[in-house]
Amino acid sequence: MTDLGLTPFLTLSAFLFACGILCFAAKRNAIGILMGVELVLNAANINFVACARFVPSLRLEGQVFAVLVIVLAAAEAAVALAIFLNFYNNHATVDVDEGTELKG
Amino acid sequence: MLDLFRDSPGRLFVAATLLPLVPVVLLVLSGTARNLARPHGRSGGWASSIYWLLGGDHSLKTGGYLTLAAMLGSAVLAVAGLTQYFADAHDPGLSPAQIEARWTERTDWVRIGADRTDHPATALQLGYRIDRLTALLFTMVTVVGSLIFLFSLGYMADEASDQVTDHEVHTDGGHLHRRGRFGRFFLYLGLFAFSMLNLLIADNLFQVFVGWELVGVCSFFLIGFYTERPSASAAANKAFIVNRIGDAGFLIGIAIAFSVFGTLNIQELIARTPADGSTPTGISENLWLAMGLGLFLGCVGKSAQFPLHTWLPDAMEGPTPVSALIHAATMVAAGVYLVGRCFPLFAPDVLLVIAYVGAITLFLAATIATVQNDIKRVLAYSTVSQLGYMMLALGVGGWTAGLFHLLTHAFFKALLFLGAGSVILGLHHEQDLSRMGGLRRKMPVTAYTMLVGVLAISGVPFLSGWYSKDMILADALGFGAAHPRHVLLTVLPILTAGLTAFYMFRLWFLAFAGQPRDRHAYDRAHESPWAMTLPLVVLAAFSLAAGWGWPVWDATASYLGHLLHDGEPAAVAARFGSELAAAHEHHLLAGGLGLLMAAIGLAFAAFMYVARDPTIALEADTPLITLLRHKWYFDEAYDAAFVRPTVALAAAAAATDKRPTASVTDDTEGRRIDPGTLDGALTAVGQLSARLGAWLRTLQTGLVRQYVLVLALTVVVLLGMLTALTRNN
Amino acid sequence: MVESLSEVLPHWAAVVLAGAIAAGLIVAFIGGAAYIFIWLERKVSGRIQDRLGPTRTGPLGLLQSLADGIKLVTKEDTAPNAADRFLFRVAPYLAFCAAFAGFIALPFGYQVIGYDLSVGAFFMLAVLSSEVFGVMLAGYASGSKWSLFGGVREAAQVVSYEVPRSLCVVVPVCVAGTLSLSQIGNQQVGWFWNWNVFHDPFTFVALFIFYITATASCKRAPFDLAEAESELVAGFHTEYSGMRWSFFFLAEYASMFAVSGLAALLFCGGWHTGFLPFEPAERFGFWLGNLLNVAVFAGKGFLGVLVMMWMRWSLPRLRIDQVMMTCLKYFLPISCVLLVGVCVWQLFVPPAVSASVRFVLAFGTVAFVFGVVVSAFALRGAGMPPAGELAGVWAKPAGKV
Amino acid sequence: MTLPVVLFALIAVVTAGSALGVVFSRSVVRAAVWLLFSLIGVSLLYFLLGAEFLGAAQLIIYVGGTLVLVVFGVMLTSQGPFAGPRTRPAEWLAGGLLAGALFALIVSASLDLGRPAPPTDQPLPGVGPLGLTFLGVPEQPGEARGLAFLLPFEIVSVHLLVVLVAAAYLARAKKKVAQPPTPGATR
Repeated sequence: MTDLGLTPFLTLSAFLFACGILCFAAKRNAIGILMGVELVLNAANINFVACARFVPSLRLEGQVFAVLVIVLAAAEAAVALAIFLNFYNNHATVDVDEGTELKG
Repeated sequence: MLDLFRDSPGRLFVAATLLPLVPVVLLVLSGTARNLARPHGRSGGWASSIYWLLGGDHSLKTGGYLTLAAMLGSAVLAVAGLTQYFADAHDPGLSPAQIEARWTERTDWVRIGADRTDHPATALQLGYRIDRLTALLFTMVTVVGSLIFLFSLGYMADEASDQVTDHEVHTDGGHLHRRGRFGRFFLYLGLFAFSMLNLLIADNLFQVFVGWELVGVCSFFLIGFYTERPSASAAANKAFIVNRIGDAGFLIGIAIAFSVFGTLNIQELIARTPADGSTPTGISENLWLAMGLGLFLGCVGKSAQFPLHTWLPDAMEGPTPVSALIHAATMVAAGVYLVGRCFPLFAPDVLLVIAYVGAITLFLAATIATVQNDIKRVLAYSTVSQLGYMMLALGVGGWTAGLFHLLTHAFFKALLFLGAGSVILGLHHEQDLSRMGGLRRKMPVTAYTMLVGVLAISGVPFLSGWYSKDMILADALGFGAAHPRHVLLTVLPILTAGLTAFYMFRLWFLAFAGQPRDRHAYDRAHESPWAMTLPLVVLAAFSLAAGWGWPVWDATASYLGHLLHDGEPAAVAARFGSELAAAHEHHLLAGGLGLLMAAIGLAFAAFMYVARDPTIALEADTPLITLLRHKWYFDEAYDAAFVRPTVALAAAAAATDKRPTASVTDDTEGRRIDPGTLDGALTAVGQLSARLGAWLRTLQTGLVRQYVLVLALTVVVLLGMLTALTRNN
Repeated sequence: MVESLSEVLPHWAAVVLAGAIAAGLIVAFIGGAAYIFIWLERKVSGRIQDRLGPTRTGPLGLLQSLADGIKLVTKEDTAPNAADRFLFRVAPYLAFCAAFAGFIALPFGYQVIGYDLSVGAFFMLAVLSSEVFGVMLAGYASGSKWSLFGGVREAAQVVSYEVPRSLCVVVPVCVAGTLSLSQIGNQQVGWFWNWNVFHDPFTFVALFIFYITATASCKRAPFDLAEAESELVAGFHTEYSGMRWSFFFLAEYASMFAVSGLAALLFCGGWHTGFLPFEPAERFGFWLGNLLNVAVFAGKGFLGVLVMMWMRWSLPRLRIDQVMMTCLKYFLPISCVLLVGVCVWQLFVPPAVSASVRFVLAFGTVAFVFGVVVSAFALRGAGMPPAGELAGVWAKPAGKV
Repeated sequence: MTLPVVLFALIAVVTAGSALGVVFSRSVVRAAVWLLFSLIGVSLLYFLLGAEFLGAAQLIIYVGGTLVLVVFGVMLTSQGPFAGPRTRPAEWLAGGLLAGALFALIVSASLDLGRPAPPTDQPLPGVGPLGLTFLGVPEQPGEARGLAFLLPFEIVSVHLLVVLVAAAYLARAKKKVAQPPTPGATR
C-alpha cells in the first residue's frame, strides 16, 4: 500500500469532481444533475478516505467525515427527488430549463 | 426594616420621596400590562383591575385617595425625619462630621471615562444630603403638598365622572364633552411631588437637574390639564419653553462645573471654593462667573424672575390647586432653594446680579398686580413679586431671610390660592374680581382664612409674613447702607411693601367686602365642602403662627428663623459680615418703614375700593394703568423679538420642503426650490439604484445550470489565484 | 489458504489465485444449489397441490432441472424493439452479480469463507439489497408497461423492506457485539441454547421477522408482486427468455439461500450442529470438521429455502398496498421495538434471569418442533394418502363414496 | 507494480470510465447504470483502502438506497422516449472547459502537496473505533476522548428525521392535475 501514494487517489477524485461539474453544466434533466451531485460528493469522499489512510493524524476523522457525507448525500438525494416530483407535478417535465419562474 | 433607617436616618426622606411615586408607577405599569394584553383579546387580569382601581380609564376616586394617602405618608415620614434630624443636630455627642455621615449617602450611577488614563474616572452620582434647609423645606413641601392634595380632592370632584362638560371649549356641538380625568390629575400630582422632593434631597447638581426637568414636564402636564382649551395648551407650552431657556443656562453651568471640577456633588464644589467668594483655583475668572450665572439663569426660569417671569401668570390656566402647588410648594420654590443651596458657588458679581434681578422683579410684578382683575392673576403676580423678595434677600446676603420668607410664603400663598380656588368653585368658575364682592357673607370661612393670608403677605405684625419680610427689608437696608451705590436695592423693596399691601387688600376688598356687583353669581355662590375648607383653616393657622418665637413681638426672635440661621453656610458670614451687622442695627428702621408703607397701601386700597365705589377704580383708564394692564408690554415685546421671527423661520423652512404638487401645471412656491435641490438629489439616488437593480435583474436568468457554471467559474478563478499565490513563494 | 499458496507463488498471484478458487467454488455451489432448488420447488409444489411433481426424468425426476437448463440454453434469446438493448442485456447479470457477491462474506464453516470481512453482516445486507437494481433495470429497459410496473413495485417493496430487515439483523449483532459473520458463528459454538435465537425473547421474535422480511426482499411469494402473474403478465421478466431469464432465477435462488444462510448464521448457530459442545474443525481436524460444518450449514440454508417454498405454495399473494402496509405499519415498528428491547435486555436483565429465559426458550422450541414432527408422523395417512395411490391418473380410493 | 497498484488501476479505470459514461449517456437510466458502476468502483476503492465499513455503507446507502431512489424517480417522471432533452453544444463546450480547468487546477494543487510521509501499513481503525468515536466514548477506559463527534452525529440524525418529513411533505400527492409545460409561466 505504501508504494501507492496519496496523489493517485486525489487525481481520481479530481476527475470525478470535474465529471460532476460537467454533469451540472450539461444535463438538462434534473435527475441527471442530481447524479452529478452524487459524483461530486463521492469525489470528496474519496479524498476523505484516502487522507484517512495516508495521513496518520486523520485516521479516524477522515472516515467519520466520509460517513457523514454519505448520510447527508442520501438525505439530499431524498429531498431532491421529492422536489423533482413536485416540479414534475407542476411542470409535467423535469427539464430544469423550464423552471424559470425566478427569472428576473 | 427599622435598622434600615437606624444608621442612616436620611433614608426616611428617601422613602418619603419615593412614596408619592408609588401610585404613579403602579398606574403606569398596570396600564402598560393592560395595553400589552389587550390586543390579544385578553383582559390583562390583575393589571387591568389595578388600572381600573387607580382610575385609569374610569374616573374612580380611588387613585386620588391613594395618592393623597401616599402624600400624607411622606409628610409623616418627613416630620419624623425632621424631628430626628434636629435631635441629631442638638445631640452634643455627635460631631458635625458624624451628622454629615448619618444624613448623607451617595452611589455611582453612570461611570464616565473609566477607561481614560489621563484623568481619574468620574461618575454621575445618585445620592441625598439632608441639612437643616433641606429638612425644613422638605417638611414644608410635604405638609403643604398634602393639604393641597386634600383640597384638590374636593376641587376636582366634578372630574370624577364619565361625562364632563367643559364650558370653556365651544365645539360645533355646543360645549365639549369628554371623560373625566380625575385619576390622571392625581397621577400628575404624585409625579410632581416626587420630582420636587427628589430635587430637594439631591446632593449633586445632576440629580437636581433631573428633578428640575421632571418638575418642568409635570408643570407642563398640569398647566395644560384642560388640553382642549387653546389658552391652556398655549400656557403650558409657554411655561415649558420659557423654562427650557432657563434650563439651558442651568445645563451650561452644570457642564462647566463638571468639566472643571470633575464632580457635581454640591458639597465638594463648595469645599473647593474659598469662603470669601474669590475664584477657586483651577478655573478662570470668566468661566467661574459664567457657571454662576448659568446656574442662576436656571433658577430665574424656575422661579419666574424678571426676564423669564412671563410664564407664571399664564400658568393660571391650570386648575387652581395646581397653581397653589406650583406657586407655594413646589416649582417656584425650587429656584430659590437652589440659589440658597449653592449660595457659596456664586461670585459676588453674580450675587449682585441676583439682587438686582430680584429687585426689578418684585417691583414690576407688584405694579402689574395692582391692576389685574383676575383673582388668580393677582395672586400669581404677587407670587412673582414675593419670589423677587427672596432673590433680592439672597443677593444681598440675607440667606436666612430669603429662605425664611420662602417657608412662610409657602404657607400663606398656598392659603391664598386655595382660598381663591374655593372662591372660584363657589362662584362656578368665575374668576373676575369685578364681578364678585360681598362674598364674605356667603363663604365666611374662605373669606376670613384668606384675610389671614392677606395680612400675612402684606407683613402685618405677628403674622408669619411679618418676621420674614421684616428680615428681608432689614438686610436690604443694611446692604444699601453699606453700598450707597446700590441704593435702588433698598428703595424698591420698601416701596413694594406698600404696593403689596395695596393689591392684596384690593383683592380681598373686591372679592369679599362691599356689595355684590354680579347679583346672579352672588346668588349661586356657596361655601366649599370640608375637604377644601379644612386645608384653608390649617394653612391659616400655619401662616399665622409659622414665624412665631419668643418673645412674639420681637421680629428677630422667630424660632424658625433661628433654626434656619444655624444652617447658614459659612460663606455668608464670611462675605457679608459687615452688611449683616449694618442690617442688624437698622432693623428697627426697616421694620418701621415696611409697616408704614404697608399701612399706606392698606389705607389707599380701603379708600379706593371700600369707601369709594370700586367700579370707578375698575373702569379707570389712564396711560399708566393701560401700561400696567399690558404688563409693561413684556409679552408683546417677546412676541415681536422671538416668537414671530421663529415662526417666520419655520415657515420658510417648511416652504423649502413643500412636496412638488402632482400636476406640473400649477406652480406652488415649493416646486421651484425643492425638486431641484433636496428631493431632487434623493430621487436621483433612488432612480439610480432602481436602474441598477433593473440591470442586475437580467443576470437572474432562472436557469440553474447557468448558475452552476458561474459558480464553477468562480471556484476556478479563486483556486487559480490561490495556486498562483502559493506558487510564487 | 493465501498463505499456503504464497509459499509457491508470489504474493499477488497467490491472492488472485485464491480469489479465483473461491469464486469458482461459490459459483459451483450456487449452480448446484439452484439445480436442487428447481427440482425441489417442483416437488414441493407438486406435493402441496396433491401432485407428484416431476417423476419421469431420472430417479424422482432429478434430471428435470437439467432438462430445464438445456431448454433454457437452447431457447431463442429475444429482445423487444421497444427495449433499451444495452440495459436489457445488462440487467440479469447485475442481479446475479449482486446475489453472487453476497456469498463472498458468507462463512460456510470454520474459516471457510471467501473473504472474512469485519463488517460481513453489513456487507451481506448491502449487496443483497443491490440485487433489486437489476430487477428494476430489467423492468424499465424492457420497454413494456408490465415490466415497468413490476420494476417500480420491486423498487418500492425492496427499498422499504430493507429497513426492518436491517434492523432485525442489528438485533443479533447487538447480542454478538460484532459485525463479522465468522465471529458471530464462532460465538455460537456448542450446545444449541448458545444460539442467538434463544438468547432472549426479542432475538427469538427477530428471527421470524427477519425471515419474513427477507422473503419479501427476495420477492418470493407471498410478496412476489414484481412478477404477479395474475396482474402483470410476468412482471419484470415478461420480455425475458432463455439464458437471461434463467439468470434472474439463479439470482433469486442464490439470494434465497443467502438470506437463509444469513438467518442461520445470525440466529441459528451457523455451521454448528448444536449438539456438539466443541468446534468440530478443531477436534476432527480442519478438513473433516469443516466437511461436517459445511454440511450442517448447507442443511440449515436448505431448510430455510424449503420453508420459503412451503410458504410460497401455501399462502395467497398479497396486494401491493397490503405489502407496503405490512412493512411500514407492522414490521418497522416491531423491529424497532425488538432493537430497543434487546439492548435493554442486555443492559438491565440480571444474568440468572436471562439464562433461565434462554433455557426455557430453547427447550420449549425443541419440544414444540419435536411435537410437531411426531404428530405429523402419527397423522400421516390420515391427512395425506400414501404416494403409491397417486401414481398415474387420479383414482377414487376404494371404499369411499 | 504490486497488487494494490494493479487493483487501483483497474478500479480507477472502471470508476472514471463510468463517470464519463454518466456524463455522456443521454438516457437518464443509462446514466444511472453508469453511476452505479462508478459508485461500486468507489466502494471498491474503500475496500482497497481498508475502510470496509465505509465500503459497505457506500454500497447499502448509495447503490441500495440513493440510486434505487434515483431510478425510481426516473420511472415516475420520465415520459415516453428514453432520450431526455438535448443540450446545446455551446453549453457542452463551456462546461467542458470549466471542468477541464478545474481538473487541471486540482491536480496541480494535489501534485504540489507532494508525497506525505509514507504511512506504516497498519490497517484503518474498524467499525468499532468508528462508532466509539461517533459516540465520543474512549476506546480504553483509560484514554481520554472528549465528545469527539457526538454533536455532528446527533445533528445528522436530526437532519435525517427532518429530511424524512420534508420529503414526505414535498412529494405528497397533489390533488390538482399537472398543467402542460408553459415556459416562463409564473404561477
